Amino acid sequence: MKKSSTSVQELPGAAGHLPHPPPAWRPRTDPAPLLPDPEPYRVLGTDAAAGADPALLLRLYAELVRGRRYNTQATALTKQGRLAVYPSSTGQEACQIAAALVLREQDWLFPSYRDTLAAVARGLDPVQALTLLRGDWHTGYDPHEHRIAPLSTPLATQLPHAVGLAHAARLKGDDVVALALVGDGGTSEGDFHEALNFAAVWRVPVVFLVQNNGFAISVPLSKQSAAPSLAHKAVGYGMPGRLVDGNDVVAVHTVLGEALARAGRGEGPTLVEALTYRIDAHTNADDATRYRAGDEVEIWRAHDPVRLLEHELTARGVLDEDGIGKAAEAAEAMAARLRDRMNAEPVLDPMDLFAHVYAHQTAQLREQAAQLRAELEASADEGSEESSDEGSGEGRAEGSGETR
Amino acid sequence: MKKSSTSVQELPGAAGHLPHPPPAWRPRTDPAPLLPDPEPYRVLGTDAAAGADPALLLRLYAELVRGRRYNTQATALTKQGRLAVYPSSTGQEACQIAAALVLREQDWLFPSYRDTLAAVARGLDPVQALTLLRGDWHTGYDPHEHRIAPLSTPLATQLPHAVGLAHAARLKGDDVVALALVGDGGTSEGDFHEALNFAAVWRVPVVFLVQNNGFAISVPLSKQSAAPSLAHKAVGYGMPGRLVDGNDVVAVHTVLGEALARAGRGEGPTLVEALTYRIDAHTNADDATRYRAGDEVEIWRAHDPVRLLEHELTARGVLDEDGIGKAAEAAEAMAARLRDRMNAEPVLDPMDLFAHVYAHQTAQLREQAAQLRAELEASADEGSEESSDEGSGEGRAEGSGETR
Amino acid sequence: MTTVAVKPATMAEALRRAMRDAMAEDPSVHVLGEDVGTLGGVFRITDGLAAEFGDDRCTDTPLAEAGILGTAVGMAMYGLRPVVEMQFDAFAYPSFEQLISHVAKMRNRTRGAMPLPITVRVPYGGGIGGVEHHSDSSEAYYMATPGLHVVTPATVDDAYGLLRAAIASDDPVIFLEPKRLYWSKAQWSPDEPAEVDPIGRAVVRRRGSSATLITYGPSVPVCLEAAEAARAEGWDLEVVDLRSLVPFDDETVAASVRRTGRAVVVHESTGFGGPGGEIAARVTERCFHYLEAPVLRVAGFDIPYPPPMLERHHLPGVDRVLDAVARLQWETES
Amino acid sequence: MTTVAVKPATMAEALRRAMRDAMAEDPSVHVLGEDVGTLGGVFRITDGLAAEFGDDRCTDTPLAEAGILGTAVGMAMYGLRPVVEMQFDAFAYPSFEQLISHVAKMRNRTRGAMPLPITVRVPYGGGIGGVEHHSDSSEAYYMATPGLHVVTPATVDDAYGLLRAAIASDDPVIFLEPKRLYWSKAQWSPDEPAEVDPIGRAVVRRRGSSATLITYGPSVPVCLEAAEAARAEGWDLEVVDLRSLVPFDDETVAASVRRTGRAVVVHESTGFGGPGGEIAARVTERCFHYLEAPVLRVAGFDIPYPPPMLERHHLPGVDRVLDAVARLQWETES
Ligand SMILES: Cc1ncc(C[n+]2csc(CCOP(=O)(O)OP(=O)(O)O)c2C)c(N)n1
Ligand SMILES: Cc1ncc(C[n+]2csc(CCOP(=O)(O)OP(=O)(O)O)c2C)c(N)n1
Ligand SMILES: [Mg+2]
Ligand SMILES: [Mg+2]
Repeated sequence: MKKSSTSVQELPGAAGHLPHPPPAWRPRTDPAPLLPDPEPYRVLGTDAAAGADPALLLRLYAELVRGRRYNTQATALTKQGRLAVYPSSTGQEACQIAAALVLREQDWLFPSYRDTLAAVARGLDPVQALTLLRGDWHTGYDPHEHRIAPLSTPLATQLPHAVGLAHAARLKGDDVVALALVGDGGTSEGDFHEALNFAAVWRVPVVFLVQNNGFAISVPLSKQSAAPSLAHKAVGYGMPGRLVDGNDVVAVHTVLGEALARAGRGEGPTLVEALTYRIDAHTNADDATRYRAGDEVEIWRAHDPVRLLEHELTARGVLDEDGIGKAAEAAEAMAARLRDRMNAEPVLDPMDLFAHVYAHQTAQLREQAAQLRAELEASADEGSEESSDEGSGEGRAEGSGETR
Repeated sequence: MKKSSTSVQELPGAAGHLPHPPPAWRPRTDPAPLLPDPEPYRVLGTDAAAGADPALLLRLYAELVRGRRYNTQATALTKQGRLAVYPSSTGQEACQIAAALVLREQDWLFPSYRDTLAAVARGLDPVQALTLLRGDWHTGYDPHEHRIAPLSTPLATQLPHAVGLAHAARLKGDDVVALALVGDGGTSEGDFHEALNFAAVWRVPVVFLVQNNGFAISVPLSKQSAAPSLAHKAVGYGMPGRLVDGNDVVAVHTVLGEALARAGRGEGPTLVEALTYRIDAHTNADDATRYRAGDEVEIWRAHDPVRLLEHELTARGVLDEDGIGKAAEAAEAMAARLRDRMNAEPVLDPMDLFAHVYAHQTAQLREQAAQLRAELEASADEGSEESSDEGSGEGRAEGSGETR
Repeated sequence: MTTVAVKPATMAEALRRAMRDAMAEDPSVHVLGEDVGTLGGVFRITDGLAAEFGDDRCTDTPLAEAGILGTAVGMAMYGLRPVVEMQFDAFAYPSFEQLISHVAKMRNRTRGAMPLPITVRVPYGGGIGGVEHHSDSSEAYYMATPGLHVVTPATVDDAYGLLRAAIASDDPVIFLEPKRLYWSKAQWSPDEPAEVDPIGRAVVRRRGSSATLITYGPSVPVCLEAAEAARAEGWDLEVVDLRSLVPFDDETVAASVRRTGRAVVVHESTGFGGPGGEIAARVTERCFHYLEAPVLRVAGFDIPYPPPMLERHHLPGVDRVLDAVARLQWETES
Repeated sequence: MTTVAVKPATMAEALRRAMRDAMAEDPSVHVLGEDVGTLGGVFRITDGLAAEFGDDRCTDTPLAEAGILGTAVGMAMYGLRPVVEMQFDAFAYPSFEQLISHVAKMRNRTRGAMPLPITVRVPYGGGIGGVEHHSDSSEAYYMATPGLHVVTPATVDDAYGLLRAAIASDDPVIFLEPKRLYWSKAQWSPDEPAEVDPIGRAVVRRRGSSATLITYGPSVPVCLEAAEAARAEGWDLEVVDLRSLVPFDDETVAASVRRTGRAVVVHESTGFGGPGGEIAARVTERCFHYLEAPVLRVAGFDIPYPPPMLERHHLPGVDRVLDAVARLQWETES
């Protein structure tokens, strides 16, 4: 609404072109505070660890253990044909758990396809979280219930959504922050750029967490970006970039917590890059040996997020064998429940195909629904409906269903 | 092809999770050399001016004067209905001229719709450069002739083209650099992001010049970006960013020259932000008083690119009244020629509509061409073809044709 | 409700008024896009909205169409009703991934839990002397995307009514604005605007008995003119203005064609793969035994949109419509 | 040339071989896309190309589809022949601005001075149990964009021949690969591959006299199966595999329909606004007086592509094709 007359700097005299720098558009903010530290922030194994709240650490530990078990269980379910595909977050549990636990009730999480664990740790029923990957529906839950946006498969497209939601909440005067997750590969998409720019220009209460796990399917980071770090991208939008050890759950929790608090204070968005590693293949269908050397995995295993915290807790005497055992038991129970529930055949209604295309079914969809209903009735009469194998699964083979 | 085992840093011992930072993905390059200087680079009015080659300065001066006259002439042509629309580069001539003159014969220029002057200064026939804006065809020239890509209207889309062309040239072993122009508004598009990222990852010999003229139609820079400067975006791609006084033709020429040389040496791309100002409205059809205060324009007029260089040259005694007059005369002659040629009715062949859709006309297009031919013959028989006013121009009014 | 004709108003004014009234009635309606605020849009359709409702309700965005639409998705997720302006048809293309993969699908993906009441206003079509990329007719892309409603007004009244209906809709609506009709005028009272028409209803603009012209948006005035001219040839043409491409009003269209026995689909979009194929096919499916001749199509040629000086050769005009009518096999008539 | 059947080969192998042979013959052919290098693509279609020709000829790109296609445009401007792989149908959408505004138009914009011989390979369609956004049929978008060629193979032979033709074409070609046929097999000799077919020719896959099934890509095997099943009902169906959606082979299609007098268009893409409307309309325009019944369409429903466990209800199968054939008004026959 206001006409622009912003940063133009008055010149001493109209005639004096010469000794003056160009009148406007000079650097408006100091880049220094936006630059990430050269070393990723760490807590575990540093002096900062001493200051951490033991209750929080124990909670994080229990969740990490459950999270790891969730990952192995979901992977097992693919082998039993109970999931169409599973993109594991094994090795990235610190990011997943910290992201889930750092959020307040009213905040929103914007996950990608790899982030079902974060959704589950935030309180979502794992069966609902896995609906997409089981294949009975797309989004298996009401996003409003736990304030978790649908798992996003088209890369980086969820980032502008997070910006828009947090922007809307602020316009309505609500104290809500959005946390959006994206992978290292996703940072190359135009949507990443546009989302961060909108967020910074409008000072939207949103935090972007890049889980840099080193790979986008087979493509290593070195073919994805030449930036000093992905966190350095923040500078180009005028927001601070933070670099954190993504396997150090306490560090991720702390950095995200600070960023969320900053956002909540109206100071705008932050870009956080968590350095982590995708221990498993891209999904169960992928063959990672085609593109990476095994020793890399071993090196990262030595920096395992669960073990890192366990070491800290046992060294401090906060956790003992008994506690470790209890955590493992709880995780095992969760896995058993999950396995049982996923083994139950989901109840499907083919008519759902037409139920939610529009608020009001169009005449055309009513016709098509009637057609399918008639077909189903006819085949039920023949008693052949359930055994029909036409279509689905046909042509599955190497490579198919590999990505998601 | 090679399996990744890149930046992973060996850990001292497999068991030792603790005191170690995360094993990989740490900052790979030092961001410091990538950061632009806080002050835009200037030559005129500084000590550096003394070192500049007088012959180059005189050449730049003559081109600036011609360029300014070209802008006023083209704007006049819109009033006479000889151009459908003209997006003037008045005030930005230093960028246009420096970009054109700094390129070598074999290099490529990727202009946007506002950059016809750069194309003309590179040697393109101004009538051909203005074809798009006159409306008789889209691109009025063979891009290969002067190695000037078609003027790009969809914002920032020309940037990946520049990257691809320069990449291809390098793959073929040719010593070719591409210079791509984009506006401050265009930097917000996803294509900007993707192009710069590809360029940096592949170390493509390309230079990106952002003419930051403060506005994207009505939207001021402050609503476009919160970055310290647009040049700071370079850091996020791992390429150097340079900030330059965009009204100081010598400074722009120098900075672009260095960036092009760097690219030519195989050291990769550079992002250059030139600080300048759009003195005229967005196009002749735009009304800039709706969104900007007049004093801003006056302040920038005092930093006029033509006058800045003129002052330098006269102060150094390289240019006198006579020289100024001669430059003005040459510019006037160019303008008169342009006016005359643009006053001639362009010769149009409606059958061209079908000539270049595909290499080989499809059966369908042959049918459609025959239909149009028959219609044209029928209306020629009625003698009404030339006076037909059906369609074109209909409904023109305020706002229409405003942007391009 | 009958409208009280106070003074001639343009379609542009009716559109502006529709947004204004929607914003005044419903605080969740937000307008966003490039230059929509201070400038009031390059076609001035949002003129005055920022002044009346503030920058937060009518917002100049950064220049990034995927970002604009993606941000609107997020706003809609939180309960707002965003009205997005795409500056020109071709500049909506960067937003297609957001449109196809999210806007059109979100309600379905979430079993109705997350509807997206977004209106995307797209000025479309040619005839205004625009340079390349400023005159595309992109409706085929939207029509082929289930989950979207696609509407386009041809009159000042409908501009108001349909835009109100689009903004009120709980589903995403692509609102196609025929650029060359922006300054078309009609007697129209902004103080007593026409009732909000439900989306999905075609309207017979002219009654006739010889053949039906099926059309929409910028081609409606062309068809009405053609129908007038056809009287000289002895043809009494019916003109159906579809208004809503999705959902499609099969009932109105089929009823007309059954009555007349002949039909021509007229639009400016390219013919091959354009809307006319779908329309002709579904009319034929429903009216086969009533048809005296195949449903013909008059459309833009299958070429990229021409430069300003040649566009009149591309745009379907009265003569081409009459030519097609003449080819409706009148000789076979009893 | 007759092919010597050496061993059963998959469509995936034929596609790979087509690229390999093109790259070996012409150093200007470059393959680029996500994961096409080291991994050989998620469907392994580019397997071995980087090993044989090096990273510069078969290149893993950053993850950005507009960037990939835009870069390919620049490469083509400099005389290369880029072959772009889009990883899945829906992930081509981010590149639509580059595709519509540049790839399709560049030759025209420059009066032929700057042709863009780019092949865009798009795995498309469903039936492989893919989660959302992995099974779209996007051909309607491409068909509605003048300046593109759009082809899709249904057989192993055509996979090789059409891809060679696409890469050799001086125009941009959208090469749609039916995902669920990747692993379909045929006797095929990679050492003596079939001649390169010119783009734009449909082929009659099965001769018949009762009615014509017009189809392409993943629905060709469905139609052939339906034709076999139809024999039991006393129908002798002709099956036309379009192969090329643009340019469209009106001649072959119309000749068939004139002969049989009845036609059904079958495709997996959604019906409304999908390719079937265009096909049915143009067949009707050309064959009206030969038709005993309206041209019917069997297509995917007008819904977002369903989740894996429900996709079989969406995909047009043999039964739906036969149902449509049964509705071709046989009773009216003399
Ligand atoms: C727009 C888009 N393009 C391509 C894909 C296919 N795809 C799925 S996952 C993936 C790699 C993603 O890498 P990254 O962002 O690093 O996330 P990660 O898988 O490592 O968690 C690709 C290319 C997609 N889902 N969306
Ligand atoms: C993709 C796209 N979106 C929108 C437009 C409409 N448009 C034309 S010029 C312009 C402003 C461009 O601003 P900037 O990049 O700063 O360049 P300048 O006009 O200042 O040279 C806009 C929004 C366009 N041409 N392309
Ligand atoms: Mg990754
Ligand atoms: Mg600008």
